[in-house]
Amino acid sequence: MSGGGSLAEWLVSALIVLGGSFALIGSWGLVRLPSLMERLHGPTKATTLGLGAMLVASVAWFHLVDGQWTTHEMLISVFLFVTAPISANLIAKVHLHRLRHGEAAEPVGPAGTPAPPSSGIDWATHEAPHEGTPGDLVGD
Amino acid sequence: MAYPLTLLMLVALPFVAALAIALLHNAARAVHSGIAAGASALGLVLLALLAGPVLGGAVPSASWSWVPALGLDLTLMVDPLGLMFAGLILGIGLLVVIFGHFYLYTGEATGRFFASLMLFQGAMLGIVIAGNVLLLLVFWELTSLSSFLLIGFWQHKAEARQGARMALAVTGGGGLALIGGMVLLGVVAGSFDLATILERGDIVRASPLYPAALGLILLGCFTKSAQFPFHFWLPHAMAAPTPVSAYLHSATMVKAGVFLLARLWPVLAGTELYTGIVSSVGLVTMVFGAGVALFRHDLKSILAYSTISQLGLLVMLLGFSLEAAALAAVFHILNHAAFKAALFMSAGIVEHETGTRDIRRLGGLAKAMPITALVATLAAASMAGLPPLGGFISKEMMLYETPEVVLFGLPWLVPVLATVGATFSVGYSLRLAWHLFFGRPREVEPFKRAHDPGFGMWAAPALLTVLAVLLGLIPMTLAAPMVGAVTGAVIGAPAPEFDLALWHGVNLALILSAIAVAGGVLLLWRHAGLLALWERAPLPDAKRIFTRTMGFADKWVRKALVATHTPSLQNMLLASFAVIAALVIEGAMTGGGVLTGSRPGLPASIPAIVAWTLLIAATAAVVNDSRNRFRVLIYISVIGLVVSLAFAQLSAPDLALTQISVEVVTILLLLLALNLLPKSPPLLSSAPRKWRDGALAISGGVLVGGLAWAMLTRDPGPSIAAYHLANAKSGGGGTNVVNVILVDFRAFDTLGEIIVLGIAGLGIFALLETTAVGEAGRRLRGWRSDMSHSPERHPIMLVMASRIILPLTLTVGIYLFLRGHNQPGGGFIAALVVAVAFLVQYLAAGFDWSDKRRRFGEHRLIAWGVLVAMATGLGSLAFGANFLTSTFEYFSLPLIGKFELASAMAFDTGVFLTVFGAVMLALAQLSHIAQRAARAATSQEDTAL
Amino acid sequence: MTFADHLPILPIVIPALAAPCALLVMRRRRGLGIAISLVSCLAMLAAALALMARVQDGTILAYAVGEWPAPFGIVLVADRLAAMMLVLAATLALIALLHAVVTGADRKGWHFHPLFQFQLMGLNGAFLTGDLFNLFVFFEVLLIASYGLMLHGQGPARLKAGVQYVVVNLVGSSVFLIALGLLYALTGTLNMADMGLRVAQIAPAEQGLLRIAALLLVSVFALKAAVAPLHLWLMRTYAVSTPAVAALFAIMTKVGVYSLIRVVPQVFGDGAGAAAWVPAPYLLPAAMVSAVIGFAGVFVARSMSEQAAYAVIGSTGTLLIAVAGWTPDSLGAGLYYLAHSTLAAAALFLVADVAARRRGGFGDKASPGPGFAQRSAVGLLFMLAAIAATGLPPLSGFIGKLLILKSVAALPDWGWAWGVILTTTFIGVIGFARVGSAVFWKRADAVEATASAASRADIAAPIIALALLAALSAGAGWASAYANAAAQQVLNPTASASAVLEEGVR
Amino acid sequence: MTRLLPHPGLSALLVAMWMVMVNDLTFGTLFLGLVVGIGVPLFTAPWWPGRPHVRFLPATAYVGMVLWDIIIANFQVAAIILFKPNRDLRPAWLTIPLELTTPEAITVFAGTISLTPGTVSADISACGNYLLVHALHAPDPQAEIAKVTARYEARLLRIFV
Amino acid sequence: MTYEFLMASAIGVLVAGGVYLALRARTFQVVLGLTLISYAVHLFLFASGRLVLDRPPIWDAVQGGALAEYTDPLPQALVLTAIVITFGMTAFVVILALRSFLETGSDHVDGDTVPCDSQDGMADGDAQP
Amino acid sequence: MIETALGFGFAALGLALAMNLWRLFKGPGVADRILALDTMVINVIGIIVLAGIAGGEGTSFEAALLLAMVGFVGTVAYAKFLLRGDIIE
Repeated sequence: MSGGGSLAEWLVSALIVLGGSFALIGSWGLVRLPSLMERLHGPTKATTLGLGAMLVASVAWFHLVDGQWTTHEMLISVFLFVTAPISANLIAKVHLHRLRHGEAAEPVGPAGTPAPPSSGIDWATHEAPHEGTPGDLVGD
Repeated sequence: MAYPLTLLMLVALPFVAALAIALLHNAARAVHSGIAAGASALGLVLLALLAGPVLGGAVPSASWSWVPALGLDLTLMVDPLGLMFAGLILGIGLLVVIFGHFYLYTGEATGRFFASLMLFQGAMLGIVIAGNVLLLLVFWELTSLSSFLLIGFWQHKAEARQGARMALAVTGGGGLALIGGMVLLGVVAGSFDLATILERGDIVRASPLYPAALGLILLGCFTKSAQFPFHFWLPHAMAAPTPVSAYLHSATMVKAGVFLLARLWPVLAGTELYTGIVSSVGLVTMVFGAGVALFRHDLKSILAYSTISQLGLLVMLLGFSLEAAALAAVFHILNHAAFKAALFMSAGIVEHETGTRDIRRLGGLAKAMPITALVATLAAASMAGLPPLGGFISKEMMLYETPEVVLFGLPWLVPVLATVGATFSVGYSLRLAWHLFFGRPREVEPFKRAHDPGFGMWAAPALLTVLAVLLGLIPMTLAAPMVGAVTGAVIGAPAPEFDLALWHGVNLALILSAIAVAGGVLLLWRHAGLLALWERAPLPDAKRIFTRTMGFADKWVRKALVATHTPSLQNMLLASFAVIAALVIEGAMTGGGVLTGSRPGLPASIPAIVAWTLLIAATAAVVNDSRNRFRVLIYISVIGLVVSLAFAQLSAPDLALTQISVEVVTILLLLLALNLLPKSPPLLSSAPRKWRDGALAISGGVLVGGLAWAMLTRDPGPSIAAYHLANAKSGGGGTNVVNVILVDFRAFDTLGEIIVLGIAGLGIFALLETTAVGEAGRRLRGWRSDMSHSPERHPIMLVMASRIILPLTLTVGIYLFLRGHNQPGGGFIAALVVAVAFLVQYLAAGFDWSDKRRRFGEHRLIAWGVLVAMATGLGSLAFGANFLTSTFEYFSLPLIGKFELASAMAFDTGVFLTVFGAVMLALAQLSHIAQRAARAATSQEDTAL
Repeated sequence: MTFADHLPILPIVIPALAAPCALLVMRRRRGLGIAISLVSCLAMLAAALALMARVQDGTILAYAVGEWPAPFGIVLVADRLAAMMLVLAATLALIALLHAVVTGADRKGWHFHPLFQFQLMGLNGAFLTGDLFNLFVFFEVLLIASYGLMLHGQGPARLKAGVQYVVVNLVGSSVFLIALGLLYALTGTLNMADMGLRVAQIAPAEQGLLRIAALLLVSVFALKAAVAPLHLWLMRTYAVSTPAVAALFAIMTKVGVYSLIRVVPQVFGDGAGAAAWVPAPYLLPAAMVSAVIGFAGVFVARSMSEQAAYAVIGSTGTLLIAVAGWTPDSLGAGLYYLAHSTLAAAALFLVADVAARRRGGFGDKASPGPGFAQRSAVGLLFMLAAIAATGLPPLSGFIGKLLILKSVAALPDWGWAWGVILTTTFIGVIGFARVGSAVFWKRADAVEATASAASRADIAAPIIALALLAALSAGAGWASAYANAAAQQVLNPTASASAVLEEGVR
Repeated sequence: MTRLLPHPGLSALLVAMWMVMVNDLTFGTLFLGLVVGIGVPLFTAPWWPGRPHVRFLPATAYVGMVLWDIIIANFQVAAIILFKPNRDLRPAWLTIPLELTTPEAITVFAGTISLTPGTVSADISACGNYLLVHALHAPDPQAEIAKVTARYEARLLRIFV
Repeated sequence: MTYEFLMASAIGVLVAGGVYLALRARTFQVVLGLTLISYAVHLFLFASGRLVLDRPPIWDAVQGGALAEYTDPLPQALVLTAIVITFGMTAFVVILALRSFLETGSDHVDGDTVPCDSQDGMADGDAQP
Repeated sequence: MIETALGFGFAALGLALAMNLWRLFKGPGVADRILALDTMVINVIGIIVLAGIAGGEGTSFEAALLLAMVGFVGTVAYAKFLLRGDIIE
């Protein structure tokens, strides 16, 4: 793999390093942050900027090596952008659910347990979405 | 008429008759007995046709090839010996049929009776005129089987069933020994043709295998002929209807052993071994049987033991290896057949008319039933060997020979014991006649009933008795020619000079028999006292021993089998793993070679090492808390992740893709199943078992790991893969060699593979289809989840995302499918991706919602997938090419440009459809029952509230 | 390329087409599905017979699937042995199918016929293929189909047994794959004939691996053939299966035996160094043990189906005693006995079913039950089946055993073999006599005959099976000659190798 | 037209995606892409009942802005993870009142919040009027809420009409 | 640390774990064991083509058709087939385990000994109309 | 130049994976484990991409793409299971 123009090579290297370090930081956050909700923030880095950088690097690199634009890496980021929030959301829901049911294994974080949005109404994890509200999606 | 046809008919007749009777089993008794009698009579006629030439010295024979590879030919031959026995079988058979016709009670299965009887007759005939020892074996075993049916005729009687089983066990078992012996004999003699074997006696006797063969054959003969200690089946065979007993124990079944001894006389007789064994066994049996007979009270039982004794006599005579003794044996066979059959029939008459066979309850019947009395008494006298009857002559001849033989170096042994035996037989014969017909009736009831039967019933015994008498009065005219010829056939040489007569002047034999008669009378006189003695003596009951051994064997074999064979998966797997591990070790030991090869290793990158750590750790975790099932699934998917990474790293992109997509589907499946399984079941295995399994597991791991290591560190030899690489593009029209192999070089494998998946889908469907009903249904209805549930079914973000994800994923699927032939991808992966895409819908929006929108029937998908794949394969036949021959072509359209169409693509479509169908079928079905279960649970909760 | 040249593929194509068609029509038009199934079986039989006629003169048909030359593509090899197995399978299939249809066993769940056809496809494929990995694939096809069939009708007993059956076979498949991996790594080929040639050039340093691979492969076949101590899975599986299915399964163990006979001489023959005749030291003892265990089971069995299942093990053992000799005579005898024992086992299962259907709640338990329709007729059938299974005259078992005894007599430890064969036969006779007299003679007068409305036609299938046994005995001359010829062909791998490897160059 | 293109935006996206994936720019590819882009939405139409109306220009602008925010926020959060000890960390639950009503819009909003590091949208209220967001470090929750609402929700209101 | 060592040891560990779990008494554990074993087996079969980095068997005009230029494609094809088949089998055995648990109420691998309703499975009314 | 960058990248990702593993085992909550798995998948994608760059092979892209999709599905399934027990209802 004979590197092409040195500047581009520099760029690619930088991107790779950036990506790597962000992935690392994400996972580090996963390790050190106090409770699940905080840790949840870590991986979003790894997904977004970390991988994003590496993918860009890859695009650039293949342009460098065999001079053609291999754009398809971007698809991966698209997918991740679509899916990452969902994963996070569901994991958070699991956390809330288990908090509510007092699972010993789910410690409460420094933020405490979330208060209900307003009197008489609870979060969807604990109370089935009401008829006709956006959250009620069965059978539409 | 030509011999072959005659012989064939002779053998075939009884079988045909049996078949006919069986087919007409609903017809009247007369029909059955008529057919049977007709067959026997016709057989006699045929035999008569043969008699002239045979006695004239000819040996009519015919042979048809049956199993050349085995030397088993359908050879039939009639020599004097065969002729005599055939005569007995058919003649007495005829009489027995007539007798049986009147004997059987109304409402009994006469069809079955006469069919079995004819079957038996055929088998016996086969034995005596078989010209090939293997053929003889066939008929030999047939007699055991058919006698099993006859003895067990009265199925409702326990003793009948036991007797039948015992007879089968003993004679059949002996038959097996005989099989061994005969095959050995044939191997030694170099032929299975009887005539040939008879000529090669010297070779046989010289062979080292002679003792083995002799032993096995004798075993066969002795069991059949109820020689001590195999005699015990015979008395119990008396549970059969009397006609059967009359047939089996006078002329046929038990005589088969004697016949075989006589038949093989030239081959086997003459050696120390032979004489020693056979004559001593015969002697013992004779004395023993006679002794026991003295103290029996059941009429038939007395006759049974007398039969044993008489057979002992015959066997002994044949065992002497003396020509004159053989002659005596031949003559006695005739006598015995006559008087024993007569006696059995008389016994049958007595039982029939008085309702009992217990000699202690009867007596003085001479007044009530004079004819029967006359018949039976004369027959008994012949059995006792009183002049002027046939029995006398043959006994004389026997006693005359005894001094010639020296057993165990004791010259007096044989004569003395023989005389003792003779004495006993006189004793029981006289007792039989006396206690039955003379003196005062002991009990009133049977006597009142007693009267002579109709002519039809006493005709047969009467005829036989007449025969027995004439054999004594005019032996030379009646029997001499036959006896001479037969003896010649037995000894395989011209018979010695002989003179059958009542009076040979005063000689040792005469004295001995006089002693015997006197002793017999004495025994009868003193019988009561002796009986008391006898009954006080502790005597083993053969039957109880037999049944006990059977029960014992059954109990313990059963125990052993149950202990080892209770269907326990753990045992099965343990056995399998242990065996396989042992074999691997053995292979390594014997095969030799080195563990580590010369191939240079690839230095591992950091991520590789980390990934490896992940895998090890995850595996350990899986094993460690395999009972926390949810966590285990997470660990499993870590392993899957690492494996796919490994594939991706080690330049196997297709595998990586496959692994990844299979992984997720598997996880979904497991999650669905886990929902209904206990989440964390209690511990089951005991500590020692765990250690044992652990040891086995570790050794297994080491072995397989070692194998992998040994394999990986060696350089590959020339592989057929080179061809695949070279021809992928040119011949297969694709650059992704793996895919080309899958859809072209080895498309046949892929065809099988998709079929496996399809079948799995069907099987799963069939399994789950029935879940709602039956026990499972009840359980599901009673099912309640063991975890708390969030009320929200369809989280909004998930649903919304799934709607955009579906088209995106489908597009990716299409992409992977289309490019599969040239780049990583292909029908299978595409199918899984698309399946996952739809499963996301199910996950997000629920089963009903998504299933309503489903536009494909999984079963049809599977079926059409297989059909498409098959059609692609068969298409090539149309072009005269072999099955699954692929073709591809490059087209170019304006604007669109150059593109390729390959038949492999069509095949891949089939793959796609089947896989997609199967996966959807499995998961949809499973989720569906899960859903039903959940519904059942909730509905129950509602009712509970 | 005339149509006749495609003969070898037909036995696989026919069921592979019939199955999906049956699947498509089954739900709506059951009758049509049954028709498809039957026609396909008949067609299979016809194809198999045609194939047999074709190869009877000793020609070996090699059919390159996809027209890729021999070692590189997959080749089907049709020789006498393969043809014989095909005919056997088709015949058995017809009988089993007939019984299933007559007794309505196929009406419990509508997957019976598709699964049945797929099963046959797997069997035929396994008999025909000349490629080791392809053999694996067809093993899997017939296995997964057999799972489905074995569970057909379901019920707790079947489900429990099913779990064990499936798991054990999955382990077997894994071992198979490991063996395949090793063999490919060593020889670089998958074609049996080619492999047979290449094992000769394996370096001494690799001999250990070669032997291990061979042993693994053989042990897999042994597992399929239910040779002790790898037989534990069989009893319950067969005993609980729907009898029609069990009858078909009679040939499943024979697939293992077949593979053994096919692979060992072809691949691990004289030239195979450390792996030459690899099962030699173990096969005979194992076979004897299985024979003893099998007939001991027959002796103590408590139900007719259990007894039949044990009889299968016993017969396989007997058969392998002959095979273990690896001489043309003994192998020929073994092949003849193989055909016989397959049909005999099927007959046993079918008769057991016929009795069970008539005895209502008593099933086929070896305990006195009520009198029932056609008692003595069914009893006669059972007696004949038992005669066949134990190897008494006049049915073919007797000839088979005589052949084995005679051929084995020439081998070193013939004494043992003889002892085992004769003793086991003896035990078997007693066992069958006991069960038979308990079921068909003894009558529990307490209970009155439960008039089960069993169709009387269901004795047709067993009668056919027994008739075939009689025919096999009558035609023993031809059959044994064919078997011997097949054995000679199998034991002469070079001929087949040349026939295969010179096949169709594209 | 609507029957042929249930989701024109989606179709456009798919075509683009196809071109990107196959990554070459021949007409053949485009043709195939069009086939896919039209075919797939047609096939999947039943699974996406509603037809959200999206204004494309603001949407693209929005995407660009979010990307930029992501990059910036990433660095901020990275700094927090690396240098801020747990005791100084002020995580908080934010309850954000929603003006958006369509599920699509809410989803996009929540997604944006999650994507921009430092905040993760955890749940929606049963009545659908509130969003539960967790902030990694929000000394002043109200300010955070206001910022998020102003910066993203306002724009989304203009995109989904 | 070579890839060969990693691969071999990983296979060994997987087999060990698999065998151990397969010998346990619960269907679920057994299924897990089989899964582990199948991973090992697939890796083993794959390894029979030896380990090669960055030379996927994608034919290209530059390198031509020489085997040395690529990794051995055949084992990959075999493994792919094996994976598919194993997937089918695993799915089946999972459902079977579940089904027998539902039917008998116990997920222990060993049920009772040979039952006598072995005739038609009519013991339960599961007959499909 | 690029090699060193790649080396760093690999090292970083490897380390990240190790950390995920720690979290995976440590828990404490099930949610943590799922999260750890999710992150793991993403890091593995990163490794694959980097490997693609290092090997100069375009073929690793599909694997990464598929992982991205599949990792998501896995996470969702796990979460759904914990929330509802029945992942497809």
